[in-house]
Amino acid sequence: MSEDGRTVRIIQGNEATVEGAIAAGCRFFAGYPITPASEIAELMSRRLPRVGGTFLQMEDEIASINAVIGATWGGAKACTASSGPGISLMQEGVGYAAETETPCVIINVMRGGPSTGQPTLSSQQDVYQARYGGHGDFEIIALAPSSAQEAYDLTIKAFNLAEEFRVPVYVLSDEIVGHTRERVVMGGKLEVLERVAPSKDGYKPFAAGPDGLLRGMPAFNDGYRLLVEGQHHDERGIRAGDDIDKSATLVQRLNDKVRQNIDRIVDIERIDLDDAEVAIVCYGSTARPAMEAVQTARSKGIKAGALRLRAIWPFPDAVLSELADHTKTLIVPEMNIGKLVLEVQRTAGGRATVVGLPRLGGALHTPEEIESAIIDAVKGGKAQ
Amino acid sequence: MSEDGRTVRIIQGNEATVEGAIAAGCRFFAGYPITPASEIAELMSRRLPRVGGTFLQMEDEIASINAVIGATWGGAKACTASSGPGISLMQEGVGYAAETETPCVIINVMRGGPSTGQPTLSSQQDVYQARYGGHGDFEIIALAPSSAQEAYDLTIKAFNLAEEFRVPVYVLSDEIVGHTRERVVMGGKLEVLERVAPSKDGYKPFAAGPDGLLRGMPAFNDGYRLLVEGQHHDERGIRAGDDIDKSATLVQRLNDKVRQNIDRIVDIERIDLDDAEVAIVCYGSTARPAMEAVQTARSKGIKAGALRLRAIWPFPDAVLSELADHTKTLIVPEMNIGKLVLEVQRTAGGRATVVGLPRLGGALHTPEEIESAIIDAVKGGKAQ
Amino acid sequence: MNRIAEQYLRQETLPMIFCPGCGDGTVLGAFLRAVDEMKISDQLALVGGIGCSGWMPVYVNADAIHTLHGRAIPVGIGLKVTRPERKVVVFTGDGDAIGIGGNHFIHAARRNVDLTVVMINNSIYGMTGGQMAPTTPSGATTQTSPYGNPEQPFDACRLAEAAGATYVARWTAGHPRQLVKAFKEAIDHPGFAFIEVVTQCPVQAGRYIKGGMDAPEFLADIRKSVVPVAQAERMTPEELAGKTRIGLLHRSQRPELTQQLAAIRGGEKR
Amino acid sequence: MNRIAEQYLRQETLPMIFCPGCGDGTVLGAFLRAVDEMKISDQLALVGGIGCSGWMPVYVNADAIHTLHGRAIPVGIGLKVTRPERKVVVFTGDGDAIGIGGNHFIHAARRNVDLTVVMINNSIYGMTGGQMAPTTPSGATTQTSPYGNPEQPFDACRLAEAAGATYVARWTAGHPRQLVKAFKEAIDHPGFAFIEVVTQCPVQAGRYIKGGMDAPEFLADIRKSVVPVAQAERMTPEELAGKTRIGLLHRSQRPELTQQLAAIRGGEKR
Amino acid sequence: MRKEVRIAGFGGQGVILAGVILAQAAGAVEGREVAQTQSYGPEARGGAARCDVVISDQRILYPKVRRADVLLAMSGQALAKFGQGLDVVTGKVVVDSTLITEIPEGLPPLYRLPATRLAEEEFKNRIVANMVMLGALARVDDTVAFESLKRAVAENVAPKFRDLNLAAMDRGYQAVEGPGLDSAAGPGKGQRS
Amino acid sequence: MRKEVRIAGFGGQGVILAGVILAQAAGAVEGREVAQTQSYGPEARGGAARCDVVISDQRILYPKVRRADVLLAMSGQALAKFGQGLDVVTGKVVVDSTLITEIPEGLPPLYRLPATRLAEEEFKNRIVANMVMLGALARVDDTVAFESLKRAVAENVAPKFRDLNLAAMDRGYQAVEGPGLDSAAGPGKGQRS
Amino acid sequence: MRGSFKVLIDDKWCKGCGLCLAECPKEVLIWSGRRNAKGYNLPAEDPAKACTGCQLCELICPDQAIRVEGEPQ
Amino acid sequence: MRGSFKVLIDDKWCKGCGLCLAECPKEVLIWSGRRNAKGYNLPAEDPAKACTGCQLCELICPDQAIRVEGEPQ
Ligand SMILES: Cc1ncc(C[n+]2csc(CCOP(=O)(O)OP(=O)(O)O)c2C)c(N)n1
Ligand SMILES: Cc1ncc(C[n+]2csc(CCOP(=O)(O)OP(=O)(O)O)c2C)c(N)n1
Ligand code: SF4
Ligand code: SF4
Ligand code: SF4
Ligand code: SF4
Ligand code: SF4
Ligand code: SF4
Ligand SMILES: [Mg+2]
Ligand SMILES: [Mg+2]
Repeated sequence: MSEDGRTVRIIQGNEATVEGAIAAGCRFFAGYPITPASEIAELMSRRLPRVGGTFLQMEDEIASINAVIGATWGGAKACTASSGPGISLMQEGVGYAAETETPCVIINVMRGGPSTGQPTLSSQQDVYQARYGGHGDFEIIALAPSSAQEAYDLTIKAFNLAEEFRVPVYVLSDEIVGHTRERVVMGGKLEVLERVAPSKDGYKPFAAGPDGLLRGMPAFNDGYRLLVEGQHHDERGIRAGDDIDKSATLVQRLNDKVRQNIDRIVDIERIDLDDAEVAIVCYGSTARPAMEAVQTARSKGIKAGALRLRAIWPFPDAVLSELADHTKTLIVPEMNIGKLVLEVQRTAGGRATVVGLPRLGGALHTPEEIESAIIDAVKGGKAQ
Repeated sequence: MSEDGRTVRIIQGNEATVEGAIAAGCRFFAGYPITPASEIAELMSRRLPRVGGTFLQMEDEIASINAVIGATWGGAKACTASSGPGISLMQEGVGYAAETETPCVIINVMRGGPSTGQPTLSSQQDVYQARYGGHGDFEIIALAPSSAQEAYDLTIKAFNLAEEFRVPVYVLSDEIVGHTRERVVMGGKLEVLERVAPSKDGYKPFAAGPDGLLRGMPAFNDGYRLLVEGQHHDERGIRAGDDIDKSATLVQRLNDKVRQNIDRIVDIERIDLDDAEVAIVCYGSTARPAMEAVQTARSKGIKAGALRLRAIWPFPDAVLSELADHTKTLIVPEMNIGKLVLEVQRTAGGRATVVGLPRLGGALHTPEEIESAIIDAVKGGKAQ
Repeated sequence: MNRIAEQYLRQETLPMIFCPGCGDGTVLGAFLRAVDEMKISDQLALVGGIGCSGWMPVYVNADAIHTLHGRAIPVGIGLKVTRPERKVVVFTGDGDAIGIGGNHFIHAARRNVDLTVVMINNSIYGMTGGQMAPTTPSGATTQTSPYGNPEQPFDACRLAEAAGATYVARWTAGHPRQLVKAFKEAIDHPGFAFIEVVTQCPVQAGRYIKGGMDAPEFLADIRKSVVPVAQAERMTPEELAGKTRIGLLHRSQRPELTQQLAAIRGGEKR
Repeated sequence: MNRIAEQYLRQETLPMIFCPGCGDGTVLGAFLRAVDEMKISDQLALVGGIGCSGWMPVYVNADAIHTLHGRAIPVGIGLKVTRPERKVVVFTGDGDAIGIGGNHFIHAARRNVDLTVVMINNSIYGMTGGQMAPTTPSGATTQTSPYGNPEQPFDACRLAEAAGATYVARWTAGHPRQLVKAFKEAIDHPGFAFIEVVTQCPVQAGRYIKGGMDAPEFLADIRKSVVPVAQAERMTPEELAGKTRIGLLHRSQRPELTQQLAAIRGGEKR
Repeated sequence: MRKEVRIAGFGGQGVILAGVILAQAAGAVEGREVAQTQSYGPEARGGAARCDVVISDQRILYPKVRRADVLLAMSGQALAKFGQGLDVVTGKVVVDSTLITEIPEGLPPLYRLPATRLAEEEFKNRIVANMVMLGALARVDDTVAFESLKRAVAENVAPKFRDLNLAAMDRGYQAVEGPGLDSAAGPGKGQRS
Repeated sequence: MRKEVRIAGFGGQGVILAGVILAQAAGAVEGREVAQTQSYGPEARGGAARCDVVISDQRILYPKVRRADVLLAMSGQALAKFGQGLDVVTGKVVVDSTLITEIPEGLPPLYRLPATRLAEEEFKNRIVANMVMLGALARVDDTVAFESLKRAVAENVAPKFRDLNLAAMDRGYQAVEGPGLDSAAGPGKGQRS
Repeated sequence: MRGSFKVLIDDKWCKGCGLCLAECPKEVLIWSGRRNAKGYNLPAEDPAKACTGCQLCELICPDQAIRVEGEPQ
Repeated sequence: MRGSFKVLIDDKWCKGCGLCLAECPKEVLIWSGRRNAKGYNLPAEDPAKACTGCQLCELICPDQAIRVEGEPQ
C-alpha cells in the first residue's frame, strides 16, 4: 500500500470488479456460477463475509437478481454477475428493478452466443440485450470497461450511478477484460455515493424531483411503511396499472430520468480527435487494438482518432452527432455482428460514412486489422 | 361454411391466432397463463386434442419454450404464447431455438411494461425485445398483426416462415388485437408449408444450402441419429465453441440466412404512398388509427400516405430508405416510448424528417391525434 | 370495518381486489390479528407474489413489496439476510409458490431460511381467470383442462417437508382462529415455516371446478374435505381416502441459514 | 475401446471431455450396456443438460439433444408427448437437475411423465470449476463456500418421491453392474423414473471438498459411505448416521401423463 | 355508417355477453363489420364493467368507441362515468331504472326501463337484465335488427337458457320508455331495413 | 519495449501458475505493465494449456500475444502448435526435453532442459517442472530479472511449497542449455538492468 | 357467555358474499334487502335473534366489514 | 472361472486415471511406465498375474479404453 492508501495488484478484471464493488460499498452478492463470470462469485464468497457482507449462491440467476432486489430494499448495496445465458434469465428481474427504481448492479462478463455458444471465448454481443432485453419501456445505464483497471473504476462508478439514478446499471465486461491479469491501482480517495435515507416527513417514496430522480433510498423496517410495487403505480407506490395517465407518467419518467440527465452519465475518452478524418468509435476490449491502430496510423501520418465509450447506454447521441459533423468516416469495430454501429449510423444521419468492423468467433480484432480499415477509409475504399 | 370452404366468425384476435396456428399445422402447444394472452392457451387446450395434437400447461414459460423445442424435434409444429413477463423468461430458450435452428412460433400478446406494468392494457413496447432480448447474435422474424383477421393470416405465415427459415418467429400481437372481436374469414385454400423430411444420404443436419438455409426438418427416431447442440457447432452438430472459425461461420450464417433473404419476408401494405409528402410508418394496432388519419387527411386534400409493416423484423431497411428518398416527413406512431422510430431514423439517414409519435399508458392513438401530426408535418411544424 | 383492520390496513389501497367471498380476505384478517397480538408491525417485511393471494401484503400498513410471479421467496431471502431480525412473511398462491416458483420454494426450505411462507391453495390460477394449477385435482375441469385435468396435484406440505422445511402446517379459510395461532407459531419459528391455507375461490375455482358453488357452499365443501391430524391418526386408510389432513404436520430443528451466515461473518469456520 | 463403446459411441465426437477418472464415463458405459441388452438404440431420444454430466448423450450414437442448463426435462417432455413410444432418457447433473432445474424436476415427477432421468451427483458444479451445489455437504469447502457450506444438501431421491416419482433408485459409479440393471428397469418403467448416481469428480470435488483425493481414493470413499437399502433396514440409526442408502428406494404406480393425454385425445373424459 | 354502442355497468351483470351478442348480431347475422372490445381481465372484477361495439358497413379502422351513439347504462357509476361523453343531440342513453335513480344533467335523450326488476320479478333471474337491456336497444335505435339480435342469442347462448333470454329480450323491447316511443311497441319497429 | 512470452503444455503441468508468477514478477515486483492471458476454463481440461504474458514499459493496448518472443514448451503438441509462429532470428524456444523428443524444423534458437525429469528425480514432485522452466527463462532471456521471479514466487506461493519452488527455479536456471549459454551459469546472468 | 352485542356491517366494504350468514351459529345475520353503491346485497342483524358475540362472523368476513361490539355480560 | 484372458488397453483413449488398477481384484493391472501422446500414464497387465476375465476393469474404465478378451475355459 502506498502513502495515499492506494495499492497496486496484478489481478484479473473479474477480481478487479469484485474489489471495485466492495470499495463502492457493495455488501450483498447473490449469484450463480457461469463461465466466464464465475470468479466474481468465487471472490465475493471470500471477500464479502470479511467486510460484514453476505454472499449467497442461489439456485439460479432468477433467484439471484430477485435476492439482489430484496437485499437492496433491505438496505444493502447489492449486485450480481453472470454471462449470456444467465443474463437472459434475469431480464424479468432487471425490468422489475427498473420499474421499482431499485438501485443495483449487474455484471455481464460477455461470452459468445447465442445460447451456450462459446462459454470460454469473448464477445460484445450483448450490448443491445442490456438495453432491450426486458419487456416494456425503460432505460438502464451500461458501462463498458476496457481493462482490469477500468473494471475496478467503472464498477465503482456503476454503484454510484445506480444510487444516483435509482436504476439497474450494467457493467458490460467481457471474457478478455475479465480474464486478463493486469496492474490495477486500487483504493485511495475514492468517490463513493453513500446511500442517504430520505426524510420521513410527508414522504412519498416514488415522488421525483424536478430532474425526474428520486431522492435518497429508504430501507425496510426503518419506519417508512414502504409499498414497493411492480405494477405501474403512483407516487405512493399504489398500483395504477389500469390508470392510463398515471401509467404514462411513470413510464415516461423512468425513461426521461436517464435520457434527460445523460450529461451526468456520458463517459468518453477522446484520442486524437481534433483533426481526425477517420474516427474509430469503440468500447470494451475491442477499444484496445483500436487505440493501438490509431497510434500506428498516426505514426504513419494518417489523421486517425478514436472515440472510446466507457458508458454505452444511454447512447451519447449528441456526441456522436457532433463527431459525424467533423469526421469523414466513423469505423466501429465490435466483437459481434455489428450492433452499436447501428446507433452510430442513426446518429450520424448520413453526415459521415459509417463503417462497421464486426468480428465473430471469439478472437479480438488485431490492431493491424483495424489499421487497414483506417487506411481503406482514408483511401475512400469502403463506404457505408 | 361457404362454398370455397371458408367460414366467417366474429372472434377475438387471440382466438384467430389459435385457429391460424391449427390451420398452419400446429399440433403442440405448451404455455403458461398470463393476461392478455391466456385465451390462446385456453382455446388451444380445447382445440388441440380434437385435432390429434397436444396441449400442455407447463410450470412456467421457461418450461414452455423448452417443451416447444423438444416437441419440434419430436416432429410437431409447435408454438407457445405469452406476454411481457413470460416472454422475458423465454429469452434463453428463444436463443437456443435460434442456435439450433429449431422452427417454432412465439406469440407475444403485448401489454404495458416494464415488469408487471399494465396487465390489462395494450402496448407495443416489446418490439426490440423480440429482436434483442436474448444474448448473442442471432436474427429472428417478427410479424405484427393489426386485426383479428391478420392474427389469423399472420400466424399461418409465421409457421410457414419458421419452417422455411428454421428460426423462431414471433407474432407480435397486442392486447387490442388480441381482445377485439371482429369478423375473421378462415379456412379455404391456405398456403401451408408442410415439413419435409430430408434425405438421409450423407445428411449433415446443419449444412446449409447456398442461401444459408437448412433444407427440410428431420425428427428424432426417424433414423437420422441427430445431434442437436446449443453450443456453437459444425455442420454435423458437433460442438465447436472453442473453434473460432467454425463459430464465426455458424453465427454469421444464423444472421445472414434471415438478412440476406429478407425479400422473402418483407410484408408491407402501401396506402396512398405514390404522391405522399407525409408518410405514416406504422404496424400493429396503431396502424388502424393511422390509416384512418390518412383517409381523413386525404379527404382534406393533404398528400398523406401510410406504410404499414406486417413484418417488422428483419427491418426492411431498403424499403424505408427508398421511402425516405421520396417523402418529406415520416411519422411513426407507436404505443411505446418511441422504438421502431429509431430504425426509421437510421434508415432515413437524414434524407427525410422523421417524427416519432409515441404514446404511453395503454390507450390507442386516436385518428385525430395522428391527423394533427400529419397537419403539423405538412405545415413544417415539427422536425426531427 | 373492524378494529384490527382499521388499525393495520393501509387504507389508501382499499378496496381489496378480492372477489366477493374470496378466502384470501379471511386469511389476511387472521394474519392481522396475529400481528396485533405479537405487536410486530414495525418488524414486518411483507412480500407478495403475483396472483390474487400475492396482493395480500399490499393492503397491510407495514413495509411491503409486491414482487414478480413466483419470485417472492428470493426477494424475501434478500430482505432476511440483510437484517436477520426482520420478520419476513411471504404471501403466495399455489401457482406462485409451487407452480412457477417451485424451485425457489424447495431451495428456501432446503436452506431452512427463517421465512414464514403462507401459500393460499385455491386449487386454481385465480388472478388470470381459472386455469389449472399444480394443485388442481386430477380430472377437474378448468379453463385449460376442458376435458379434465390429466395431471396429478402436488401435496405442497409433503414437498415442503421433503425439501427441508422445519415448520409445516395446513389450515383452511374456515379456520381463522387456528390460523392466528399458526401465524404466530410460524413467525416465531426459527427456520423455514410453511403454512398452506386451503381457500374457497368462488369466482374461478367455484365456477370451473366446483360447478358454480357460491362462497358459503364452497367453504362448507372445503371443511368437509379435511380432517385434523390427530383425528386422522385414528382413521383407517379407507376413511382417509380423499381427505386432506390439517393442523401442524411437521416441526423439527435444523441449522438456519441466516445464523449460519452470521457464523461465517464472525469468522467461524463451519 | 471395448466392443460396446465401439458400437454405440458416436466416434466423431470423441474424446469425451471428462477429466481423467471421472465417474461420468463409467455411468455412460453402464448405460451403453443397458441399451445393448435392450436393443433400443433406435428408439432412444437422449437429452442432456448443461454440466459435465449433460455431455453424456452427445457421445452416444443415437438421436440426442444437448439443451440448456436446467432445461433438459421440459425438452424431454416435448419429445415424449409427441411420440409416446420414444424412450426418452435425460442425463443431468445435480446442479442441472435440482439446482437451476429443480422446478422442472419436481413437476415432471408430479406429472409422472414416462421419462428416465439420470442425475449424476458429484456434490459439486463440475463444469464451471468447483462451486457449491445443492448436494454439497454442509460445511464442505468449495470455490464458493470458502468458509464451509452454510447450507444443507437436498436428498434428491426423497424429493423425487415426495414430488411424485414412481421409480426412484440410487447407485454409485462404483456399481456399474447394478447400474446396467437399474437403467433397464427405469427405461421399462411406465412413469417418471429417477436414478441418482453418486460419482467421483476427482478434479473439482476431489480438489475442493475431498482434500485432493484421486479417482480411486474418491471412489473408495464413496463406496464406504453407502449402504444397500436391504442392509440399511437392519441397521440402527447410529450405524446409519452419515450413510447414504443405495438401491431401489421406491416404486409405485400412478397415472402416467402421456397415457392421460392419449385418453383426452381419444375423446375420453377424464 | 359507423355506429358506436357502449354497454356499461357492474361486473357480473352480463354486460360483456350483451356486447358480444350485439357484435354477433351485426357481424355474423347481418354480415357487417364489427369491432367489439371490453374492460378486461381480473382487474375488472367486482368493479365496473364496460363493453363497446363498433358497427359499420366499411372496414373498421379505429376499433375503439370515441363517442358512443348509444349508451346502455346498468349502474349509476356507469352513467356518471360515460354519460357525459355523448352527443346531446344525436346520442341516446338507455338506463336500467331499477339501479339508476339519479340522472345527471346534460345527457342526450334518455330511455328507461326497470331491467333488473323485470329480470328478477318476471324471470326470477337477475342475470337476464342484460338481455332486457338489449331488447330495449333494438327498440330505441336501428343499430341492428331485433331479429338479428334474436338469432344471435339463439346461436350463442346455451340451449337451456335460450328461451329465457329471448323472452327477456322481448320484454325489454316492450318495456322501454322514452322520447318518441309508442308506449307499447310491437315487434317490427326499430328493424333495420 | 514490448515482450511477449508464451508458456504451453498440458493441463496439470502448472503452465498457468508459471505465467502468473512471471506476470507478478514483471508487474508487481518490477512495476512494469503486464497483461497475462490463458487458455481457459473447463474446456481446457485434460487437453492443451497455454499461458501468455505481455510485458511492457508502456500502457499495453493490444493484450494478446501476436508472435511470442519466447516460447516455453512443455509438450510436443505445444511445440508443434506454437513453435512455428516465432521469429526465427529474434525468437527463443525453451523445451522440456523430458517430454519433447522430436524437434520440428524451422524453429528459432532452441534451449533445452529435462524439466520434468529434474522435477521428478531431484524434487520428487513432478509439478515443479513449471518452476524449473521459469528458472530457465530467466537465464535465456532478460524478460524479467531472476530476482524478481524469486520474489514473485515468495509472494505468491503457499509458504510450505516456497522453498521447493525456489530450488526448482534455481535448478532450471542452471540446467538449461543452448546457444550462447555458459554450461554452468551462476545467478546474476540474465538479470535485467 | 351471553351479553349485549351489536353487529356492525360496514356498507362501504361489504361485498355481499354471504359468508357471515352461513357462519353465524345463531343465525343472527340475514339479508337486509339493501344494496350498497356497488350493487352488493347487504346483510343485517335479525332483530329476532340474539348475538352471542362469538365473533365468528367478524373473523370470517373476507372484507373486514364486520365489527362485533359489546361486552359479554 | 479361470481362462485365458487378455486385457487390451487402448492407448488412444486411456487417461491414466488408475481406476482399473484399483478395481482389479487380482491386481493384474500395473503402471506400464509408458505415456500416451497426451502425457497420460498407461496401465498394463502384470505378466506375473492371471486375469480371471471378470471385466470389472472394463466396466469401471470411464474412457471405455479397456477390452477384456478371451474365453472362460
Ligand atoms: C412470468 C409471469 N407469468 C405469468 C403471469 C401471469 N399470472 C399472474 S397471476 C398468475 C397465477 C395466479 O395463480 P396463483 O399463484 O395460484 O394465485 P391466485 O391468483 O390463485 O391466488 C399468473 C399465471 C405473470 N404475471 N408473470
Ligand atoms: C443459465 C445458465 N447458468 C449457468 C450456466 C453455467 N453452468 C454450466 S454447467 C453448470 C453447473 C454444472 O454443475 P452440475 O449440473 O452439477 O453438472 P456437473 O458439471 O457437476 O456434472 C453451470 C452453472 C449455464 N450454462 N447456463
Ligand atoms: S379469483 Fe378466486 S382467489 Fe382470486 S380474488 Fe377471486 S375468488 Fe379470490
Ligand atoms: S469436473 Fe468433475 S465431473 Fe466434470 S468431468 Fe471433471 S471429474 Fe468429471
Ligand atoms: S361476510 Fe362480510 S362481505 Fe360477506 S356478506 Fe358478510 S359482511 Fe358482507
Ligand atoms: S358474533 Fe357470533 S353470534 Fe353474533 S352475529 Fe357474529 S357469528 Fe353470529
Ligand atoms: S481405468 Fe481406463 S482410463 Fe483409467 S487408467 Fe485404466 S485404462 Fe486408463
Ligand atoms: S478382467 Fe478382472 S481380473 Fe482381469 S484385469 Fe480386469 S479386473 Fe482384473
Ligand atoms: Mg391459486
Ligand atoms: Mg454436479
